[in-house]
Amino acid sequence: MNLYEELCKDYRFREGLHTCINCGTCTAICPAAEFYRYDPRRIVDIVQRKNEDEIEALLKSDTIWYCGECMSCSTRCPRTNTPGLVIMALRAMSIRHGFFTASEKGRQVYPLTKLLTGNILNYGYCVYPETFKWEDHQESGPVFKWHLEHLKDDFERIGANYQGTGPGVLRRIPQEDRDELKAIFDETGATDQINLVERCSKAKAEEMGMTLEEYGKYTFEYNSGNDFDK
Amino acid sequence: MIYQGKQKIWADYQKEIPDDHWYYVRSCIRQNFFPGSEKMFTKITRDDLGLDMHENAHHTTCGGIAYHCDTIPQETVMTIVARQFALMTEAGYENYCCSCITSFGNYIETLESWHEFPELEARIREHLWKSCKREFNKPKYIAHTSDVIYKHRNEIAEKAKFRLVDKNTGEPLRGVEHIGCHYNKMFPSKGVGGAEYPYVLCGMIESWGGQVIDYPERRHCCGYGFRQYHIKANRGYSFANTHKKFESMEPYHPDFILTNCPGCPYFLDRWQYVTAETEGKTYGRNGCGIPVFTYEELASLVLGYDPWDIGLQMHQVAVEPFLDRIGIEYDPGAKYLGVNKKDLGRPSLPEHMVCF
Amino acid sequence: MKETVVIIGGGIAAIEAARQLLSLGYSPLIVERSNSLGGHVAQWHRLFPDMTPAQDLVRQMISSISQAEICLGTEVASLNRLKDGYSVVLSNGRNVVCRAVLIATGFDLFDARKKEEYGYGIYNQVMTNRDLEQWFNTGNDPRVRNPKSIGFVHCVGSRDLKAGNSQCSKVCCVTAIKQAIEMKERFPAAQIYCFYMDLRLFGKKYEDFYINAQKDFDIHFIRGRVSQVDETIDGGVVVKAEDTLSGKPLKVSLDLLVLMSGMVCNAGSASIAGMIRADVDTDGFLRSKDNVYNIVESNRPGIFFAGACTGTKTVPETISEARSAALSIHNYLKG
Amino acid sequence: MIDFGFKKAKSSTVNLDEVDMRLYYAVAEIEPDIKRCMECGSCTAACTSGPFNGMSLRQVIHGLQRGTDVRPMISGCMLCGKCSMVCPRGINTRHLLLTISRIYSK
Repeated sequence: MNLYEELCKDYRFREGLHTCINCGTCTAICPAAEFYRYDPRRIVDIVQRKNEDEIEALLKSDTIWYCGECMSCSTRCPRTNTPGLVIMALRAMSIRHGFFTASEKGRQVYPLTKLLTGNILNYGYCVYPETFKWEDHQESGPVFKWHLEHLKDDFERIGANYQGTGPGVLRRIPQEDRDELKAIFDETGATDQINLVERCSKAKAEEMGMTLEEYGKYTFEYNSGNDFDK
Repeated sequence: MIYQGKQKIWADYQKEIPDDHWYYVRSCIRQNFFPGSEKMFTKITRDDLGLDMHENAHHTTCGGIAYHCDTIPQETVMTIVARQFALMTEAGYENYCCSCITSFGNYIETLESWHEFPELEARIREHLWKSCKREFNKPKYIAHTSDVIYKHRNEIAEKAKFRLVDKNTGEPLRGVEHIGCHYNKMFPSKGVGGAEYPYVLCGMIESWGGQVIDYPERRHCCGYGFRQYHIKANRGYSFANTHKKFESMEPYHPDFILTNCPGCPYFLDRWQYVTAETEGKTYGRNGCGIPVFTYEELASLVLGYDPWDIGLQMHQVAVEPFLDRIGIEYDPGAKYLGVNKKDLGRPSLPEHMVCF
Repeated sequence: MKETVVIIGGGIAAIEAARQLLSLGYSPLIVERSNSLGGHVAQWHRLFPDMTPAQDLVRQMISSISQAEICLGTEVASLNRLKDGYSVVLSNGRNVVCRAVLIATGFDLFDARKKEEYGYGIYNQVMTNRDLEQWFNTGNDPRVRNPKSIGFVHCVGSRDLKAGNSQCSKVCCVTAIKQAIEMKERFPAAQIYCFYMDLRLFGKKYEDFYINAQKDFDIHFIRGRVSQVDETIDGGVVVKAEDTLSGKPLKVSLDLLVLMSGMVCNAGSASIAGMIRADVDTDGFLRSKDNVYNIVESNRPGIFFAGACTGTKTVPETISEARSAALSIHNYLKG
Repeated sequence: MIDFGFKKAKSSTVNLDEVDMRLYYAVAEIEPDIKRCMECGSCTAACTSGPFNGMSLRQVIHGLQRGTDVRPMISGCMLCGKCSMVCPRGINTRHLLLTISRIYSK
């Protein structure tokens, strides 16, 4: 099976791309097209040309990682395509083939996976106070620094059920429910994907002369400045 | 701007919203950054509106953020969604109501994909059975929590102690609304008012006495972008998008911003702070920012709840000038106190943006 | 006594067919819903490629059918198949029996309000191609106030699956260029932009129009379909498209925006078709017996088509088709 | 000023309100045929140097219309004149390029 055929198996791709007429309504209002060197119309056009070498180059490039998945493109396309869904299918394939470590933006999959799947499996949330570190999030402002320093008291003041039992804001999600999430991860390929991302990233880290931990921090923070037209 | 033209579109996109008996699920981001909003949603719907708003302690994240950061496969997120539906089914509910816009989009996308590809639904049912031994019925109806507040906006207006009016001049306060992209951009007919001129928040502002103002970049994304924010190296994208919106709304001098998405109020609030601290620029009056509210916060304020009970102290942009204009009373000294007036210290003040 | 042929519709297709049927010895009866003849063309100002005044053409055409019977302000209440012809009941109560009926119900201009993102009917400075032609005719439209910058949006409601119309409306490209030139003549200082996907300039001298627009009128063509229009604080609009030839998002502030609304099948055509169970084609227009060889005939005996009820047409195409339909009717009746 | 560890991204949007087209009009004054360009790309397709150094006359003309600096691209032209043979609008492209260079050098 070649790359294009594999792409066609992804439901998001089947919903996301019927036929493109290169009109540019997607790019015109795409937040990423304005602030990155990025043009969703071109990506869709490359894919619909079905050239394997071009698709592989795309999967190894920074380009596919610029989209913010806001799906604004979906509203406007006169051919009912959603370039954002095409991007999601391309990203999934880039990960499956281990191509993501070939680009600066693709390598960020590692810290993202560690953070988000870690939060889901450990806490049952995608975002959780314990892993929202002030030093990584200075933009959250002094008020949030203060909040993070007084989590229990502050949540109690506002009426959250932080780490409590029963329902409510930021309750502790029971172990049995987190076990079910883990079972879902195992059943549906998420666990395999996590392992794959770790394996590929480890190999890349070694190649770059870093430990996996250093690599995680580096990919989280490093910006070469190549995102933009100069 | 021809107001009647918008009214026609609003009339075209009136979605049916059930009266009662909701199964409620929470939002990861809102619980972290706007815990007061979720608390107030259940309180207002149950105590003020008398609705049956059921919450099950066993529900989890829908996985939407991890999915849109491309860290879990589509079948994984769909199976998590299926598990949420199973909990709803077990609790005997059919009307599903979620606090998060990413979730809302995720649920709608899942149901639409299952409709389009029934074999996918069959596979997800199998995954759920194998992993959790659960089965589910699909919800009859999926609403976002802002839909529920929208439906009851006039009832809230009747019970309101305050209106969105300047107490000194009697003029309505000017609000801009910001809709989360996944509320209506993927499936315009699923949102009140459609994708181009959404009415879900406009309706609340109008009903509570304020004036809605439009500005050129109203429809533009706040710039969350999932991986574009969670990765520090990419945050320049997120910042730039919000900044673009503020530059566009600045000449209209809005008094407040109303949002219905989990991330947007955080970004619209915090990127104002970053703009102030990196460029020395503020967009509100007297060196303050423009306060950004969730619809629950605004509903709570007009209903007369204490600003610190609903968690407005967690905003970086100061809300006090807004409260003063309406005439909402508050104790400035109590802002950062804990339960039983416990002293928790206070946040340091930003250098450039005026905060209290 | 001359044989009656009922013509449904009163636009240029109907008028020309009536003229030909008169000369072939028939007694055409025109049934027109509105209170005047000439349809869309009568509301236009000038016609490409020679800038012919539309109203002169329509007047001249109408004067040629003084012998025809014309029922204005009249609709077809029912149309029933008889053994050897049709019974046509008109809204004025009259019942006409004839062997041949010509459907010349034309098109509707796409309702530009449906493209919500363009803000027609919401933003003050957005108008349609028809509004602009009317301004050319009457000089009366508050939106046209010495504009310094004007934009023309091609493909509004055409080639758009979301709007329910996949077809190209054919005439909008050249109409946009014609209108852009006419505006430049009136407002020489204005900067004028056309936003297009493809320029479909297939007709006689259309390409010359395009070259003139570029060279002599300095009209700028931007290859990118307009994605969104917003109203600015000064009451103008800002238009967003992709500058696809550089691959970057593009925006421009304009004092006036003209939407080139396309053609869609007339709602009346569909209802007439329903009365005789004539087919509607996949593009939403009425289905001809054959889209290559036999456009003017339907799948029902004695029912004929002329003009835009079967698809988007230019004025000359419509006129030739009307002649062709008259000849087909003649051959059928003589049969 | 605080360093947050990232910088606000710059907009790449072409804003026609701010585009400086003086150079384009200066060229058009001497070579009015530039206005006839319909950006079909025949010139670029036929270009001898394009495949090696990215030269594209179509992009040069487009760049002039968008107010960007096209000097780096023009320097890739070898003046072979193949483009003038293929232009369907009959533009004397070789002459046009020389004019653009001349105006730049002024």
